Amino acid sequence: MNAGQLQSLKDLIEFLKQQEVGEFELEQDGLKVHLSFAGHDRPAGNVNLGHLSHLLQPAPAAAAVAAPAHLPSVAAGSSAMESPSAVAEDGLHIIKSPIVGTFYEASAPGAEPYIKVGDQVESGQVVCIVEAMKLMNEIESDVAGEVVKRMVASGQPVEYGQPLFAIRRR
Amino acid sequence: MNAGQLQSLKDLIEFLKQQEVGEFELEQDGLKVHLSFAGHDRPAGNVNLGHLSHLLQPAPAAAAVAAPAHLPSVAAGSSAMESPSAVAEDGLHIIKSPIVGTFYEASAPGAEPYIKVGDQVESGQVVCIVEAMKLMNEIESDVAGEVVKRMVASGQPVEYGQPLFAIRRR
Amino acid sequence: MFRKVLIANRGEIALRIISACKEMGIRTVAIYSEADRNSLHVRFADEAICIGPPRSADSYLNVPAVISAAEIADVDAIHPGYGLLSENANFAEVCRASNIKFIGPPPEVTRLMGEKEKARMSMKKAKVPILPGSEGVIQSEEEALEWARQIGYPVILKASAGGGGRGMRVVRNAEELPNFFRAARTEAQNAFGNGDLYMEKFIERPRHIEFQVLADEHGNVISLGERECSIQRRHQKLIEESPSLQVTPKMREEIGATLKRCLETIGYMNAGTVEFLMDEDGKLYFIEMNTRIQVEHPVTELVTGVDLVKAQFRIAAGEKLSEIITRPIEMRGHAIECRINAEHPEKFTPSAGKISVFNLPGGNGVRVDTAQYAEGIVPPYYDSLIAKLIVHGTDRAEAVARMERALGMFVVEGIHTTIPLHQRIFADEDFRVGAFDTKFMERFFEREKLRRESTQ
Amino acid sequence: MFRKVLIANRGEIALRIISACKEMGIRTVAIYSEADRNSLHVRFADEAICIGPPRSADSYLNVPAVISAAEIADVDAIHPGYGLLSENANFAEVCRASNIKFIGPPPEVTRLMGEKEKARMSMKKAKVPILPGSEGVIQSEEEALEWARQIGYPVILKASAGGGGRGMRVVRNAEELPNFFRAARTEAQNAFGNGDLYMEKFIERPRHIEFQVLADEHGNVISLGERECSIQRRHQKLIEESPSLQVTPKMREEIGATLKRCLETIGYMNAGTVEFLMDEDGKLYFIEMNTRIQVEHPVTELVTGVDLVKAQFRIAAGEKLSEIITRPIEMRGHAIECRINAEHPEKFTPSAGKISVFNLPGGNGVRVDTAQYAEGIVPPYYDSLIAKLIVHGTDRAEAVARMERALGMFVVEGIHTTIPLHQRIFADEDFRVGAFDTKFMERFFEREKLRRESTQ
Repeated sequence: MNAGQLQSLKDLIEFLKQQEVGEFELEQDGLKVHLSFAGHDRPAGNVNLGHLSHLLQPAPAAAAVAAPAHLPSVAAGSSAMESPSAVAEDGLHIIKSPIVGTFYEASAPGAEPYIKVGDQVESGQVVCIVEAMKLMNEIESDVAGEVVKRMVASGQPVEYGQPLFAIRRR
Repeated sequence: MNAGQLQSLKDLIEFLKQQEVGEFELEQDGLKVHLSFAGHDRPAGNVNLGHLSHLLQPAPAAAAVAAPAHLPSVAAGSSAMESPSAVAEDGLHIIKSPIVGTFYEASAPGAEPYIKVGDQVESGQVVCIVEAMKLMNEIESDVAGEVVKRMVASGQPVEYGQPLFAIRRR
Repeated sequence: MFRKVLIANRGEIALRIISACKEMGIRTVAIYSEADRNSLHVRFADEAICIGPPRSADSYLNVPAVISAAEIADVDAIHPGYGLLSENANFAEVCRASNIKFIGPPPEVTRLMGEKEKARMSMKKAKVPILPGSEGVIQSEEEALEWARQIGYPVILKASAGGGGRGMRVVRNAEELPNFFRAARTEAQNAFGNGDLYMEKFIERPRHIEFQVLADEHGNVISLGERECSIQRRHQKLIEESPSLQVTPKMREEIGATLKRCLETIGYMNAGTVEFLMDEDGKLYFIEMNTRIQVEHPVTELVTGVDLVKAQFRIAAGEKLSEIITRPIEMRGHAIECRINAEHPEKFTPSAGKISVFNLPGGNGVRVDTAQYAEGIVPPYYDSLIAKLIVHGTDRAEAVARMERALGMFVVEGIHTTIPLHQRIFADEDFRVGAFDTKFMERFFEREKLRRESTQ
Repeated sequence: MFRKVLIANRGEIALRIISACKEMGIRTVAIYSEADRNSLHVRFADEAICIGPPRSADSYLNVPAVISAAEIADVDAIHPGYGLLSENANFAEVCRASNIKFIGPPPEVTRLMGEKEKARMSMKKAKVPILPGSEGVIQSEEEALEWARQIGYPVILKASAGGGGRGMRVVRNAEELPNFFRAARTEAQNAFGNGDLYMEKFIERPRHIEFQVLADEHGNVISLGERECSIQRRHQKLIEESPSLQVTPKMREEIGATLKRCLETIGYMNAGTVEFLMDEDGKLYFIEMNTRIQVEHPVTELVTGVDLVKAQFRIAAGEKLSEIITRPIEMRGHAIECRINAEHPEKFTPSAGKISVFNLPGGNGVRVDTAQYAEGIVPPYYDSLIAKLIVHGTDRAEAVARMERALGMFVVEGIHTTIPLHQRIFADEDFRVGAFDTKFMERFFEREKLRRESTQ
């Protein structure tokens, strides 16, 4: 590792710390870096758990979820999200499903999706529908900005708190 | 690893420590570094163990037998003592009982004790008797020096490895 | 049998139901709030769906969220466990409307049993003994005297609008009745603006004894004997056992036959518990019926050998009782359960937090039902039950000795638990000989207090 | 009853015995090596004495150290558990000389049963079927043919001085006998310098079936039915169950009666196990008797309801069997035990180390006997058994399903265990239907190997 590389690495680590990253892994060409900050609890298994689509697949018994002791202890008291939507690490705003149900991108089959990647959305604008108990719940964006990503397919089941869209705020 | 590389690595480690990194891994070309800082992710396992055995149950008031919890905790696995005797933290040499049985300070009731505090003992000198199954086992000192302390009373039961005398080596 | 079941509960009962499903080859779907993401019911279910934030009202009690989860997971049945939605007839109705089998009685029956006075009358009609009392409001001292004569002293006068002990008087003979009647009426009038009184038989030292029943969907009911649940603190059961030392085989058989007749008439279905008070003379009086699996069901399982949760599923799937229970119910040995709560053992304040050490007792005759584990977290949002320690012995003496040894081997650190309290109760002479009633814990604490004061 | 007992063992069986003592009000003294200082048997005993360094020979097998500990602790009895000193007649004799009751049969009986040929002859005399064989060394081919005719093919020729398969031949008919006889003799001569051969009946696919007995000190013996222990790897049992699917009630009764007669004649005392091989036709042949409590005793406890360790103490204290077991022995339901070893599940190398996660299964019908715990250490000095997972169900199908669910909930991390191996065995169709014998594991591994190869 030459001085330039080392400096880049240090830069990166400082940045990671600043961003309150807990664990970090990087692989590029011949380089492989793994890092975790002191006090940080351990691999974040909850990401897997959070995705319904994963859970609805029959998981072989052996592979069934990391042992509980290895999972990050969600400090129960502080775990409640203020709002189901939140800011992702990369600065994008994530619109999460406020209810469990089935995600639809449009108001009816064949209709235009409420929003598409690249669209500008306003706060309060309907972005999709989550159907629960035959009720079509219109989900509104809680920020204004550009749609960067859609995280679920139309017709896919979503659980409470599941990320639906990433929005770059404006 | 040449001097320059070593210096870089030291730099990096200093930096990581400063940044409060807990664990770090790097692989590049032929080089592979894994590092974790002391105190990180080590929730004092052995202490816990010893701790567990202290819990709830008040140490049994076994007049006859020393409660295990009072004894120094030996990390199992690497615990085999080379010799039942060992050096105490304050530099004194401890003569420990090599067998379980009953400690006697003298060869017969009313006789002079083998050794008293303040005496000089030679290596190989008989210091006491531990009776086991009606057999009087003469216990010899494994060092030469001054008797600083006797840890058990005559007639008291002792377990394997129990400290009997503290000796200041000469 | 069902293909896939959603368990609308959390904690040990969710895991208990998941275990039964696994053993029956039924696929399981757990639901969980954000606070329970790392819970064992989530880990051991085949699938798990987050349905809301920590507060029960927004997750486990949120009917649309539960049903929606059931729909996206495509289950054919829901087991509600105990508490939460288990006795919510509306929920059972929504399940029915959604074409999902609710594991429990039909909503009509749950509703009937939920209205205490109606339940009482249904039982009375079927000759189940109920606590004698005046019918409606007592108009005068003379009427009160007449009711008291019919009911038999002691009686208790209660304010119709009342609660909290005001307007309440225990009357032990006819002489003191007139004065007490007037005093109670005045007190009720002042406290509630309504002086109406009614009268009930007063049981000085009642025992709480309940009967477990199973009913299939073909009109058959069976009684699985009783549980003695008198060790309570503020109406929270702490220790349950089966059989009760007070119930003779003859009583058991008679009550069993009466309940069978009565519940077959009502059209009861699935598991249920009929609660009684027992007076000092050993007479039983119906108080209410719980239309769900109970916390303390394992003591019945241990003495009868019947897996009640599996029976619930088989009943709901349409099997007949005669297929599920193929030999006559026989009470074998004695079983006791201690509820291990995350509570301060003296102050009874809930003790949420992270469990650091969790060593379970095991060995012969010991059963533990828990969803907790070392490094697990007890969230502050739900009830404080973290484990049920259940023992089985050839007789009560062996069960008591076994419980004492098991309590001593149950090590929990990081939070407070009721384990030390149970150890003190099991050392109590009255408890050991079975001389107790629902007032036992009051006396127990009083004795402890006196003992502490006398040693100071 | 005894006042104070020393438990001359470690691990789960030490804790099992301590539990029984606690329930009987007997004070307990644990002994331990330096490697076991933080073990649960040390923690849960009333007293504990370190008797030596980690090596068994210097601690648990060191008779003077054990006796000396018993003397300084002033116990009135010693329970040896299984393994270690449990079948050491000299140790039992030293106990007797030291006026300490040894919980087991008297040394004379242990010695008799320890000499396999004498034990065989005692059994034969009492009409217990033994494996047919030649009496003494076979001198010639002619004699060999005659023995084989009497015993019935197939037979096996074995070197008297032998072992390890050398000088051993399976003979299936008279034609091949002469050649095999000569080859075996030459091989034995070359390998051991002694060409002597003897002959036994050869069982192609034997099952290992054993009967649990209890005998009091007043000449009474009772049989508690059998255990099926055919799932073995290199003569190490992996899974045991009771009852055996192969033993009919009639066989059970007949063998029980024969054993009772035989052991009453011998003057057997305390708990014991009589091991048999079963041939393909369901015929049983005595092989040996174990004069101690066995690892797999819990499966018998679960189906009979008899606490065998408590019975051992009561017998040793002079009680009569009729006082200890007050109702006829009846086999209830089906029990299965899995031995959870700290071993690599494929390579079977011991896996000592620190346990990081230890989540025990619980719930209905599940028993765990273990002395391990989270953060506990498996030392490399002793046998690798860290837990016994035992289930009880109304029938074998329920027990099998229950074991599968319990294995799935038994989470051990930090060391390797045989849990995954058990899961694979329980998924095996032959195992599930009970079609197995002591060669099962060989075929099982062979099948697994083929499957792996075919998928590559």
